[in-house]
Amino acid sequence: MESIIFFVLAFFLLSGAIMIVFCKESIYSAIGFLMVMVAMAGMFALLHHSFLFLAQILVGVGAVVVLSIMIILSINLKDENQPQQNIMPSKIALTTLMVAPIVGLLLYAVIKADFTFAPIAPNFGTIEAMGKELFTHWVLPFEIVSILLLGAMVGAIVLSHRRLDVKS
Amino acid sequence: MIWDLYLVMPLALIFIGALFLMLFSLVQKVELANYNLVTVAFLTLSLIIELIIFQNVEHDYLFETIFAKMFIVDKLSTLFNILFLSGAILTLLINNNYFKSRDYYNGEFFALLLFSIFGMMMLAHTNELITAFISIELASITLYVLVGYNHHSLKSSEAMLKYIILGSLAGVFFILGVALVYGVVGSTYLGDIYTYLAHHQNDEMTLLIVGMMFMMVTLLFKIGAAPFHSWVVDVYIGSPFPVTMFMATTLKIAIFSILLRLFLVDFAPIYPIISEIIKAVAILTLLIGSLLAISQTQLKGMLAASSIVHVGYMLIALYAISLGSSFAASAIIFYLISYFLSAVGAFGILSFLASDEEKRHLSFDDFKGFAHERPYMAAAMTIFMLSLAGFPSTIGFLGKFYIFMSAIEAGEILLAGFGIMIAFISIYYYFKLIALMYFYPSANPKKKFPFSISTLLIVAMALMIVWGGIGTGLIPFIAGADGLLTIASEALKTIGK
Amino acid sequence: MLSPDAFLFVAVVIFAIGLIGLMLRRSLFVVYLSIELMLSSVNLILATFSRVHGEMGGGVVSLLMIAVIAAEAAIFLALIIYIYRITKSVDSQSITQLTHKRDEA
Amino acid sequence: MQHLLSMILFLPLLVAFTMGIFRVSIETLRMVTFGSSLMVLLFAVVVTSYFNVEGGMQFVHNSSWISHYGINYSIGLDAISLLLLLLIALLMPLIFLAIWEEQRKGYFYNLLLLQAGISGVIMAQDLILFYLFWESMLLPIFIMIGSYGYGMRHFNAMKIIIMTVFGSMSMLLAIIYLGYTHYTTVGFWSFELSNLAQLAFDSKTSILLAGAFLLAFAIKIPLFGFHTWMAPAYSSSPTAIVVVLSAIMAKLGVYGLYRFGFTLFEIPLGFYTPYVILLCLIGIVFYSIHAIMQRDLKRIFAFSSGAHLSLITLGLFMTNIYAWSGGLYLLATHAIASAGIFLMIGMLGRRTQNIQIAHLGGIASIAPRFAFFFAFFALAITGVPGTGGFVAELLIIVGAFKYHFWVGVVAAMTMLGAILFIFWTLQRTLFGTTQEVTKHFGDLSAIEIGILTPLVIILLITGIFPSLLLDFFDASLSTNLEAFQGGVK
Amino acid sequence: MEALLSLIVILPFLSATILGISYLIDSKKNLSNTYYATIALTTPAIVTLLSFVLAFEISTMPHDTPLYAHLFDWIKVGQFHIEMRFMLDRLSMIMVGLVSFVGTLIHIYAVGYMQDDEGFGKFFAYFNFFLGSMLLLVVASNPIIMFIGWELVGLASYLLIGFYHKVSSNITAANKAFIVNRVGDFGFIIALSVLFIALEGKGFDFEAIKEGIEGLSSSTLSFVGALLFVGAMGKSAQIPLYVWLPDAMAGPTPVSALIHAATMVTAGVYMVARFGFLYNEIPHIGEFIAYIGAFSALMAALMASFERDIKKILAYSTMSQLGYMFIAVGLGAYGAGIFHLFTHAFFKALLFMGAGAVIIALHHEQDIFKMGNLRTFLPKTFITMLIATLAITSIPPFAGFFSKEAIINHAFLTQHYTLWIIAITTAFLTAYYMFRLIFVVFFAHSTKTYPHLIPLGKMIIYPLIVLAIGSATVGFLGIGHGFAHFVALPDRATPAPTHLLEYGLMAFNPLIAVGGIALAYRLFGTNPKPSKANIPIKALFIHKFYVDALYDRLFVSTLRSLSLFFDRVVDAKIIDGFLGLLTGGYRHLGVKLVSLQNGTVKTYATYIIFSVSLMSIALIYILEAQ
Repeated sequence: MESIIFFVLAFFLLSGAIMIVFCKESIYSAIGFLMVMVAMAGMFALLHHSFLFLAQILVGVGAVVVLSIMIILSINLKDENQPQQNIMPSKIALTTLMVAPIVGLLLYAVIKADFTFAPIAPNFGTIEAMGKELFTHWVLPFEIVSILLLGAMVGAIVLSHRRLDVKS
Repeated sequence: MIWDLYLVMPLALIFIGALFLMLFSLVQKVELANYNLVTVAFLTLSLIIELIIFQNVEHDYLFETIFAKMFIVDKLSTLFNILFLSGAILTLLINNNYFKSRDYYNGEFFALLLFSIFGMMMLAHTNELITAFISIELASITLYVLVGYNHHSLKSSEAMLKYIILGSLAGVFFILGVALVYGVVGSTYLGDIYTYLAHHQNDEMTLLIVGMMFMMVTLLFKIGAAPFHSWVVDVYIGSPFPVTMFMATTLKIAIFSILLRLFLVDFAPIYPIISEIIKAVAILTLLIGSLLAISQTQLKGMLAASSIVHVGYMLIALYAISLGSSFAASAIIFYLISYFLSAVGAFGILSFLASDEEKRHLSFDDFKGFAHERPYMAAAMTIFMLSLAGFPSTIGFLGKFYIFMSAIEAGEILLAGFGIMIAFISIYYYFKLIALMYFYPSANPKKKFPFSISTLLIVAMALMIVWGGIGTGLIPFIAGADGLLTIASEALKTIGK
Repeated sequence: MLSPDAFLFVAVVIFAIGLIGLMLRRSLFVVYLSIELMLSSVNLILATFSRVHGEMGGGVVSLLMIAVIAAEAAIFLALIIYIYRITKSVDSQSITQLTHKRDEA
Repeated sequence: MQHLLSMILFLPLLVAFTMGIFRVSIETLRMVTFGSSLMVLLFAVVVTSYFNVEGGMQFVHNSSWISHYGINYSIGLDAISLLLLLLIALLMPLIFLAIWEEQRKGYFYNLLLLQAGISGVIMAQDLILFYLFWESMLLPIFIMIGSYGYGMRHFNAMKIIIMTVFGSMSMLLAIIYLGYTHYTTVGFWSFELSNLAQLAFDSKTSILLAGAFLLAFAIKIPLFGFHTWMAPAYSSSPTAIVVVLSAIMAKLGVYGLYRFGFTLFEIPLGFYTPYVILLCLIGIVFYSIHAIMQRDLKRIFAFSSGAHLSLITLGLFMTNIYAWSGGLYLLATHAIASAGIFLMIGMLGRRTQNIQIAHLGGIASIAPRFAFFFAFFALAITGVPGTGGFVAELLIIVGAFKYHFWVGVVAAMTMLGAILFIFWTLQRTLFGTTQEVTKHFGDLSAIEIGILTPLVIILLITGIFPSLLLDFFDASLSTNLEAFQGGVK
Repeated sequence: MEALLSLIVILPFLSATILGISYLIDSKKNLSNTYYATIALTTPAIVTLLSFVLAFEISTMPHDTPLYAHLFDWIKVGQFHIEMRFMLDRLSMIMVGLVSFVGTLIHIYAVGYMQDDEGFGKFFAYFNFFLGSMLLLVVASNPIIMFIGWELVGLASYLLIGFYHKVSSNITAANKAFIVNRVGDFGFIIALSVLFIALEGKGFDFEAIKEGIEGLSSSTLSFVGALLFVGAMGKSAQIPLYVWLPDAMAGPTPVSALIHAATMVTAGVYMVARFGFLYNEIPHIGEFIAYIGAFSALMAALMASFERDIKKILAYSTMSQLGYMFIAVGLGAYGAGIFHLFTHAFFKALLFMGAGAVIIALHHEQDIFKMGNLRTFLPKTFITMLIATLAITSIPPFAGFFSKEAIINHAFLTQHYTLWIIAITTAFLTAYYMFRLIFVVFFAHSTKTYPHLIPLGKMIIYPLIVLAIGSATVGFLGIGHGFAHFVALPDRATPAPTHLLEYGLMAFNPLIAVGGIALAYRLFGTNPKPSKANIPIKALFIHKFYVDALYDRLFVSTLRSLSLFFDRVVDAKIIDGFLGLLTGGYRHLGVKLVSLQNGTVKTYATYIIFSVSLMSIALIYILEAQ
């Protein structure tokens, strides 16, 4: 059962990823991204990370994807504003060849490490366990992430507040 | 507890300052100079506290009960913090005129700058990989925006675009590496990793090594080592002067703080496995950097490309660490200090000139006859160039000297020879500027030396470079060549387990 | 029973697709999404390892990563809007003032 | 007494910085620099008077500089260094007199820095200190050639700096290696010459190290094959620099070989001796012939310098007492003679704005004093008896024959080499009928005669009473030679 | 006595310095010629006096105890211990006396001759300088000091030949003289060095050398002897280093008289005589010297026979007479050689001074075919020159007869018949060309008049007369080998001739000379015509055997093209080309690399990812290798 769910999710994940990269229209890419995010949430669930599943749906899908789609719609990209680019098979092959060693290395190391799942603790992945872990061990990164978000916010505001007065 | 509060003060001050500026930037009436002043005030306060901490701290975990062992305070981190803070202060003070001359600076600029500094300081303090990643992201994301701050210039925007995309790409590798390390060790604490490494065989931790390599990719990217250097020249040229200066003088140092911490202590047992890659990178960096530097037509581009070369030298020492060189780490720190001083000075003069005369593009040709127009500035610039070139009697020479010393200690005479070869080539492009300044008559009349905070600081930098190159312990309290080395080695002593 | 390798395999492939996207596409959107894709794949790896070790650390890191993804998204989206405003395009090569040839002129 | 050497070293620097900061007028600057150079000369004379001929290294001063690496501010003098120190101390006042009319302040600052750098090279006993001065003295030369020189000055300034720095960089590598070896074998850091001289290496390493040093000095000298910076640099240099280049700088290469090469690498230098001697011999012939068709006075005498320096180096490498004495003697006398000739070329250039031989001529008939001094220095360079050059060449030739017959034959060719171009040069410069540029050639002024006369007197004294000077460094030389030969055995 | 000996050398240098400094300081020409002349004349006069005093001293002492004067240690490096020490033995005494006496006369003559020249002071500074150098050469007690004098006379000769420096060809001649001399010196110094190294530790005075060479191998000695002679070739203008001598006539006539006749050119002969003890060990080198001398004598005589310039004729004749001297010293007849040197100094100086008188009287005309009938206008000059000519053509009882006859006979007696034939032929030619000169200049065109003739002063005439007396009489010193016995040089033994042979030879030589005179009279007695190069052999003589052209082609052009080759090919192409290749290549690489930085994000990203994948491959490799 889990395997079937996994394969379905993996299918969606991969096809979403491929859509992102290979679709010409930005909106299809965005839909691919949505698929990836949702499927990713499913994966979390499959891994018994219930809180992560929730956070992924809320933040990943609810905020990031929606924001992306909104922006695509708001700037109303027309075809002539899109970069005219033909994705040639030869280029795909070349790039695939380039990433192959990276993938190979990762898989080589992963297979060599030979992981197995540990038995699940009763409250694994729950909000409670997560919260406890977060606030006993991970306070510092948590704080800094908040500062990061603040900084990113300021940066985004600065960028988007710009007037367009490029001097020649 | 009080002591802990004391230790956290510098960081807290920076954060408060950032918030303060963020909020105050909404007030339209505040003059830019005042923002600058406030920022400098926060930074200086923080710097003073750091200086005091440096005298007293040995090795400490801040708020151990709350932060676990993630926040480390030792002399090394404090030293690096001192460098970032002084870099930021110098950037702001030297560019005082520049800010006034450009209308696009406002309060947020300073807020972002403080956020960036905060990220770097955090990076120096961190004892945990995820915190390190987030700190790098914090420092970088704010820096991206700073790079594109000049919205009059397409170049600035282009630089930002490139920096964001490539920086994010590189950042992904770091977190990938962290994930792999976590997969093996089950923890991201550096201490745990070290313990794990001490008790396991090499073939059990292939994934850990792979993770380390991916983390290395990001760090190499951020310091601008070849073959991840391609952004450096474009971004340096595209950024506004203060940002270029800030980047050159702080971010690189920040990355080295984590590099040293990782490879000197925590990853030390498995570092030799990938050290050959570091060697290749070092050679490539030196070669490509010098090739780029000799063919640059813009002064800023030359300085950018030459900064790649300087990274190459430090990578030599980093490589030497893996071979057990005991001087290499202090050589890196010394080199960082020397590069810091020289780069602050060189970029400082550029931005001072850029603020002074709008029409200057600061290409090489703009420096023709500079010595006859502004003899003191030219003398200072000469000193900076000499220091960057590693000419004796400047601090840059000693920096290179220690680097080569560490390479030879590691038994890598050919590598040291190669480094010296590159140093020789660098003579050409640095002396080209000196030649331009002195060899041509000046089209403009001789100008008076403008006494301002910028110029005084530039002159002070020049003096410090010379003092750092020849200074002895004769004059107390002013660290000469000897004192700086003492500081570096003291700082390194405190990071051990 | 699923093995962790399956999850890791999927994550690695997604990571690779992200890399390919970066190399292949000029559209800033796709570039942005590719990076998000890679970050997400790392997230999956972290979650998997958390499960492998049976402790929550990895999960927490994943959680923090989601926040980082959000921060990246903020900056990226602001950038896209900004670039679009300047050039009326989301092409990553729409501004090319920093090439060497340009400098020499 | 103890700080006399430091005063010689730092007085010019101090003057330069003080004058620079206070932005003094050109008149003050000129007076003060001249005064300081006289002070240095005075100090040098005092040092000489307290110098003990038998005493080896003297006036040693040693204080810690970079304690981590055992790098010391360590200075001292032996007879040979003192000789060079006296030369530079003597020449600087003359140079300052020669540029008395100069309006550009940069001249004075750079020359002061140059003097300090050269004095430092001469005195340094610590290799890092030596390297520091060795490189530092290039900078004023670079700036002066580029700023105040002639012809393709930018390119030539760059060429000299690139080529010489290439050599010194290789030397730096060797220095670092030496220091590190000292650390690993003896247990503490030191770059002190006397300490490093104790080290022992396997033959391959020591040959490489010696080669690195040799490269630096070969370029500076310059030996044949490393010489292409020489003629351009000379022809582009302003008078003051060309005097220093030929009279002092080039000699420092030989001095470096003597002081560092022979102290550190007795045996490996033996490996290079045949090659170096070959290069020297080629140089003697090559430079002399090369000079024949040069059209520019400075270039002609540049090649003449090259030939003589080859001869000096030859003398050094033959390691017998005749050749060594002769080499060092030639070092001193050629310095004086070439300083004289280049000062005169400077005076000539100031009058005619043209030092192309084709445009000169007839000077002797309207400016007999100029002609006399010019011919005197030119002849002194050819080694006419009665001038010091003859004694030196004689000793070197004798030493060369002691070394090997054929080496001696080629060394003796110096006698022919110099005359090939110098007499032709004299003919075209001084004699014949006047031309456009020499039509209104003014004879030497009193100051100019005052500049040149000391040089003439020194040359004559060294030529007629060579024992005076030879005895001065004979003791040092014999000791070193014995030590060296002992080391080789 | 020692002080006097030192003074002999020091005084001329001192006066040269005073004169030189006076001349240089006196830029406004305030000092009169009298001032210069006084200083200039006093010095050689005193020196002559001193030399006579010393000569008296010496001649009373046994011949193997020379007089020494030690001034100071010149060099003391290792075994190379050279003292500035003077030695006066009979040989050097003869030379000192000769040089100072003839020198004084020429000084006097020169005061008259140079009266109107603006470089009057300078001239005498050089002249005294020359005198000092020559005396240094002569009295040196070791070869190194001798070499110093040797070089300095070369320098003085250079300065004096180039005295009229406004004419470039004069300077060329001076350069030629110096350079050719230096070529000889090159041999000399090699010889000295080899000798020193061979004798290292035994001292380097002439006496020490004499002691030391006993132990040396014959090959070393031959080498040394041959190379010493190369030095002599240069200084004494023998084949092949004679080319400078005719050109050296560019100098003022007193210079020619002093340097290129009486003194400097004989230095070679003197040196060989000085090293007689060495050459006695290696007679084959001596024969070589003799042959070189013989051929030089013949060749010079041939060239003189076709020359038109009065001074050059005399120059060739000098070379020819020097050839005789070398025949003598080469064959070991040092006394005969020095005796000819002695007599030659008188008549050759006289000839030159007479020629100078003619030249000055005729407004610097030197072509003999533009003269004629001068005996009526310049009677004193004519008579003195005739005496000198008779002396050189060895008509008894004039000086040359005794000295030359001794040499020719010596060649015959030692059975060197080839040499003898050459010497006889040369004697015939000598008579021919010398009387050709006399006939053309003083007899021919008996109707020719000279309305603008410059009268000759006493300063010019009196020295001529003194020398004429000398030329006529000094030969008697040689009767019965008296002279040779007096100098006491280590002559090699000669077989004693039978009386018949001796008288026969004695009569034969003047007969040959008379034959030459007759031929000269027949061709030039009344209506002289310059020879034309109508047959090849004549062209060869007129063009001086094309040696100058040959040297020019062989050395000058070669060196020039070599120099250009070094400049344009070795330096510019090979060395700088190589460096340029390195630097240019590096820069080119840099430009290539910059063009890879094409500024697009996608490319940059590709670089990064590609690099990562390369690193991955490397890592896989490393991990597998473990």
